[in-house]
Amino acid sequence: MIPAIVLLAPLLGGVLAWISGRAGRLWVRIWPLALLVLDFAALLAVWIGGNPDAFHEGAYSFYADLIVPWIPQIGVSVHLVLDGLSLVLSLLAVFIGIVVILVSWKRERDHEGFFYFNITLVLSGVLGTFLAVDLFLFFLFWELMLVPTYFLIVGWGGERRAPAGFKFFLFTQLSGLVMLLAILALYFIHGGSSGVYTFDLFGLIGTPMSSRTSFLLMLGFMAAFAVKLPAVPFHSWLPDAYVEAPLEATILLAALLSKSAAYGILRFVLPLFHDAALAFAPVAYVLGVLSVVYGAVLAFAQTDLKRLIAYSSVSHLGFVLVGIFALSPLALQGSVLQMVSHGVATGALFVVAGFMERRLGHRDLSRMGGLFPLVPRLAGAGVALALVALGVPGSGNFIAEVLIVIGTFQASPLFAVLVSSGLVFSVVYALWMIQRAFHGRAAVSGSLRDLSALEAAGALVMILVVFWLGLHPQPVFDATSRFLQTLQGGA
Amino acid sequence: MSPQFSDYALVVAAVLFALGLFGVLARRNVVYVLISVEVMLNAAGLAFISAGSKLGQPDGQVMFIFILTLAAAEASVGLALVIQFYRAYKTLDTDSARELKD
Amino acid sequence: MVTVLFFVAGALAIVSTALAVTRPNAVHALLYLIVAILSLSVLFYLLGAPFAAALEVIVYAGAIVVLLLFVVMMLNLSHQSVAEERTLLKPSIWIGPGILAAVLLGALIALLSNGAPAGGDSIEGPAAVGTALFRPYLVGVEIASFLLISGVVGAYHLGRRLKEPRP
Amino acid sequence: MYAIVWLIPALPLAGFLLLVFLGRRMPRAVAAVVGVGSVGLAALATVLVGASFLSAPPAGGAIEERLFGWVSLPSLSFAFGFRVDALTLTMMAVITIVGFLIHLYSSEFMSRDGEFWLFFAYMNLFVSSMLVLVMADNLALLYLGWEGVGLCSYFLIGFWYREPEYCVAARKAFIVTRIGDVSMLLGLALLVSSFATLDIQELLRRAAAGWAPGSALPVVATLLLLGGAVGKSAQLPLQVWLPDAMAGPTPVSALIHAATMVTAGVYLIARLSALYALAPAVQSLVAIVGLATLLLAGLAAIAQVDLKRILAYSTISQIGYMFLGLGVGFYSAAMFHFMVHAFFKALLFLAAGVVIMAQGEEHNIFRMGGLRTALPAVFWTFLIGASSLAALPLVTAGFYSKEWILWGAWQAGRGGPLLWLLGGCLGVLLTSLYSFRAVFVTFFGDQKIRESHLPGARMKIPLVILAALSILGGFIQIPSDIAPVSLFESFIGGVFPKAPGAAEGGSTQILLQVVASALSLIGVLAAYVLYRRGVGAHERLADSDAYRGVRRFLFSGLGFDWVYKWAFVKTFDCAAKLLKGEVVGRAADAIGSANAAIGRALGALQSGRIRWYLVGIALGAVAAVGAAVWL
Repeated sequence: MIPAIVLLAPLLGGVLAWISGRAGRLWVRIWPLALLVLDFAALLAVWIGGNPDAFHEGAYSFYADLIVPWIPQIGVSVHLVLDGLSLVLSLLAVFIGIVVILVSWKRERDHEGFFYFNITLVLSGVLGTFLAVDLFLFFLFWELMLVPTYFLIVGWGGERRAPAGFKFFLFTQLSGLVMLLAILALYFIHGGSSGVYTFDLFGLIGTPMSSRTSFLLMLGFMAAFAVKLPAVPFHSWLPDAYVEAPLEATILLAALLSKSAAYGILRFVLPLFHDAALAFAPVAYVLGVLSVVYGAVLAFAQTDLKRLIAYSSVSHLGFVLVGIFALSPLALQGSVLQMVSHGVATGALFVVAGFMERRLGHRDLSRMGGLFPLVPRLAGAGVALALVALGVPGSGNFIAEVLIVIGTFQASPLFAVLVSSGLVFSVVYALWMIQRAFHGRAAVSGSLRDLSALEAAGALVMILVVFWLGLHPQPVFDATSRFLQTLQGGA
Repeated sequence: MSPQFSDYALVVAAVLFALGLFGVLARRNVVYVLISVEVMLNAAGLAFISAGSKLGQPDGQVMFIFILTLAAAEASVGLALVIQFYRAYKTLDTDSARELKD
Repeated sequence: MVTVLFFVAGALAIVSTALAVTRPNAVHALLYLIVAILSLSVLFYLLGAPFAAALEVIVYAGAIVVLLLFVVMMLNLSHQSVAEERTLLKPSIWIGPGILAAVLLGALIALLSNGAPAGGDSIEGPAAVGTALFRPYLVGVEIASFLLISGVVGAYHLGRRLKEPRP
Repeated sequence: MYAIVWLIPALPLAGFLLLVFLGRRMPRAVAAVVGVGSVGLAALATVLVGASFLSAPPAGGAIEERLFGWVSLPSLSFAFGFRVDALTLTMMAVITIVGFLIHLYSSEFMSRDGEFWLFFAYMNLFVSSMLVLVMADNLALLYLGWEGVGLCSYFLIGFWYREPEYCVAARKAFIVTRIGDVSMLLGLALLVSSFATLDIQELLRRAAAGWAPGSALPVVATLLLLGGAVGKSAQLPLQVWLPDAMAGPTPVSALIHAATMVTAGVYLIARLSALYALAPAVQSLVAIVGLATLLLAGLAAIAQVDLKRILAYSTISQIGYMFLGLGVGFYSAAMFHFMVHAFFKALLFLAAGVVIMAQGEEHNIFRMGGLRTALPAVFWTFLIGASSLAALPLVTAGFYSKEWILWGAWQAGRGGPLLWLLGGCLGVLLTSLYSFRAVFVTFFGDQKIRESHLPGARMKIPLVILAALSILGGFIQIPSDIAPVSLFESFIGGVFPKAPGAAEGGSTQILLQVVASALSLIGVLAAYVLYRRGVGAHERLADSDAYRGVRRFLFSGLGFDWVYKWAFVKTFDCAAKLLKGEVVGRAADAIGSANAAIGRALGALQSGRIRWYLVGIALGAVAAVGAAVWL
């Protein structure tokens, strides 16, 4: 039952928020917040007290496993599992959800009930992708993330929100359809060869097919994941969407939606198409390195703060892509850690960027400067997070990138060299951002409000989480190692 | 009777249909358009009847009856539209009614 | 005798239809149309469909064309618009549709001459048609009745005088 | 006493955390006590640990302490663990003691700065990171400290962040060293993929067992690590950041860019000396890099006019000596020079800081002069520092340390007369020339600016202590032909592989010492002739075009900055500008705009004229019938 509770709690919060939309500003926020906090507590309890071997399915073991037949005629069931990987990422998702609601606490906007409903719907979609192992269900949640995000962008976004939202929708929707085709093809191939028509991941693993078919189907899945990750050159929806979306949606996009793509590669592509993935690895390396370098160079070229962070995100996720396909234990662990750490750190960086935008009224780096003495807490948080972006020692990004480079080196020294160039470029744009925004002579006259104690505490918590991940990543490794170990043998 | 009536009747139907088409396309007055449509419907009816006669089945005539019903309904609605059209635009020129665009 | 009658009726139908779609005067056009319809009914009769011939006369000539005539007279178009219609019937306007219609005609005749399945003309009496109508085509009849009902309602609705006529 | 080892880096870290979170509200005095005190306590702890280390050496020659696990995976694990042996202890002593003196000095030097607390926060974090770097028992932790000191260096160079050019200097330092760091990370990756461990001792054991000397893998690994070392230690070809790093406050230059951080590369190579022994070609390369750097930086130092830049180039040059020592296998000599250099270079920087402060932030030595009488304490200590730097024979520590390296260059298997001639003769001559040029121009002649802001006790005490160390520090290791004192070698020598053919003595050594000493004195004399004796030769030379051209070339640091600017910075900028328009994204947008164009074309068909639609229908009918005819 636990996966279902985890999945439905935010949704319930959202529905309650929507219903109580007219009852006042407070309840609209309290309902989702309360349920997310409960959700978080439940997940933590599972992590601390749960038995990771409670359920088994082949080589895989889970904390919890829930199967309810849904459409038995075509082999669709509600199959949710909670293992270490989904647990860690679900915790990330709920944590970011709580952050998002707190960030928007004081912000007034139209149709608040619907706004929070959309946010929790996105969260449910993300949680669903993290938990579902039925491909049909997975696809459902994958698409479920899309629509509320679109509404968030178009309903509450910036000036050029309509084209940005449309572009986002089109890219992700089209690539999702390619994945649907691949899912259906896999379903029929498996049904045709074994007579059992099922969408269940564990039933589909090991479906006999020619290597050519397997490669094509994997490309179908990778299309969706490469767009959502995003990997260069499928990224062009990202800067516009990140910039035009309201702050809350940007945080969700950067921190969670991109992770669902990386998770999809780990959970579905590698087990289902192990050999094809190995054959695809050089292409994935190239895409990853392209993302790392291109994202970093473009981040440096930006003057819009949000856009800069958006491109830096592309760069960081390139590391994840390379690390996943390196398929060495170190690189895989590094990639998962990078996912979690980047989720928190980039989320926090967008929060800080949002605070700056609210205070300055714009986010144009060329009109900033010298903020450090004016708003020391805000600037301190901004500097700390920018440093995390460049992989400051002790942060989660640092250890993750070190592991990815080392792990990739074992698989392909050449691409390890290429991807590590991203570490130099990340310094260039992160320092550029720090110096444009916080250092230099003050570009703002008059006084600005520094972070309130609560805001500062929130930022501090996020920064501490990132550093905790860097200094004591072992719990994350322990939680995810069971699953990651199954990936290497070619299950 | 080696080329039978029905074969010639089909040719006549084709000619009538072409004439109707010509009228629909060439005339700009709504009334003529309606007349031309009636002509085309008639041509279709003739084609059905000659086909039915050729194949020795009553279906052709049944179809003609349906066409007739259609023509009646079309005429009544079409004429009501013509009247409204005239009231709105004070003309029967179809080209002047371009509000369909945008 | 019958053959001659057939060809005369066919020729008459074509000629009067041609006049009906080209006459500038709407009343004249409609009268040509009646002639065409009557000659068509002769064709129907000769093709062995007396019932259809009767319906053609009653419904088309008796109802539809008369309805058209009423509308034309009601709108009082007959005189002032004749000149206007002449100006509109310029070659530049009708040449395109003419070519198009001719191409279609050519294609149709080519199609007819290509492969007409053999078979003899036969006479199907009203009884056979009625049986067919109310046995296999019963659903069709019902749908046709719906169509007529909606036609009536639609005509009533559309024909109402609007409260604020548009400029 | 060994139980307190973990306190040594923890204390400055605690100081950093206190200052960064509470410093803004602390009174200045409290912030100073926290900042200086934490390093002082660390120094005290180091002395205690060192004392017990000397009195009762631990088993295996090293204290090992594992604090807590960090990463533990089946294929690789490393922890927060410390390993303190003689080499580490030497580094720790220099870091904490010199660090404490510089902190003490800063408490007065920075006292007027608005962000006094922040300065101490960064300095404490630096000391902590540097200690982690030298104490780490595995390369991952070492890399953590390595990156940490780079970060602190960045913040401290750009400490006066309101000046954009300081920020640029800071950024340049970080980026250039990061290039080296990435090379080092790749070296670690190679080591892990070969031995599946990052524990330094384990690694050295496995490498010695698993790698044949001179084979390809050790060469690549040591080359990659050398990349990290030259980045951090400002050796060729990554030396360009250090002169600009002088934008930072003077105590920062003294601590980070002279005494400690820049020698991290030396430490790294010394620490992994067993690895370098497997790659003799790379070790020779280390010597060549060191030699080239020391000559080049020495030449550049002669042309500088900014007092701090002279010292910066001299630092690069002296680290070149250390690399030379490492390269010829005289690790103890390199570490000895590191220690002595930390004393006299810190002293020189601190003294320069007083001078610059007293001259109202004037950096150009040619606008100063005559400070001998105005600032006597500073003059004498600076003179001692410069003498030590110039290796004036017998009385200075610099003489003994440099002599040892030169002896290695001459005598070691990889050395030879050429190394000695270039490195020894030319280098010594250049060093004494530029150091006494600075002394004569700054302190002699007429005073041009009235002194202001004279130093107080907290600035003078460190100067005096460091001056004493710059003299006395040399007497713990004296060549056997002068006096058989070999305390340093016996303390640290056990850590390293035996230096090849280390037999000392004989008439050759005496001859070499005499030549080097003579050259050092000739350098002083030349400086006196050129820059002191009234309208000296320097002024007359200044008129010739050739001289000016050479001077400009040397002044620019031999053109490296110019080359890099055009080769890398401009390229990167161009790439960024080119790509800024989102070339790749445009391609995706092109699909969209093509669709829109088709849509517009089709939209034009929707003229609103009913007859056009009918034409469309008719065309369709024609097409359908035509198809039926043709098929």
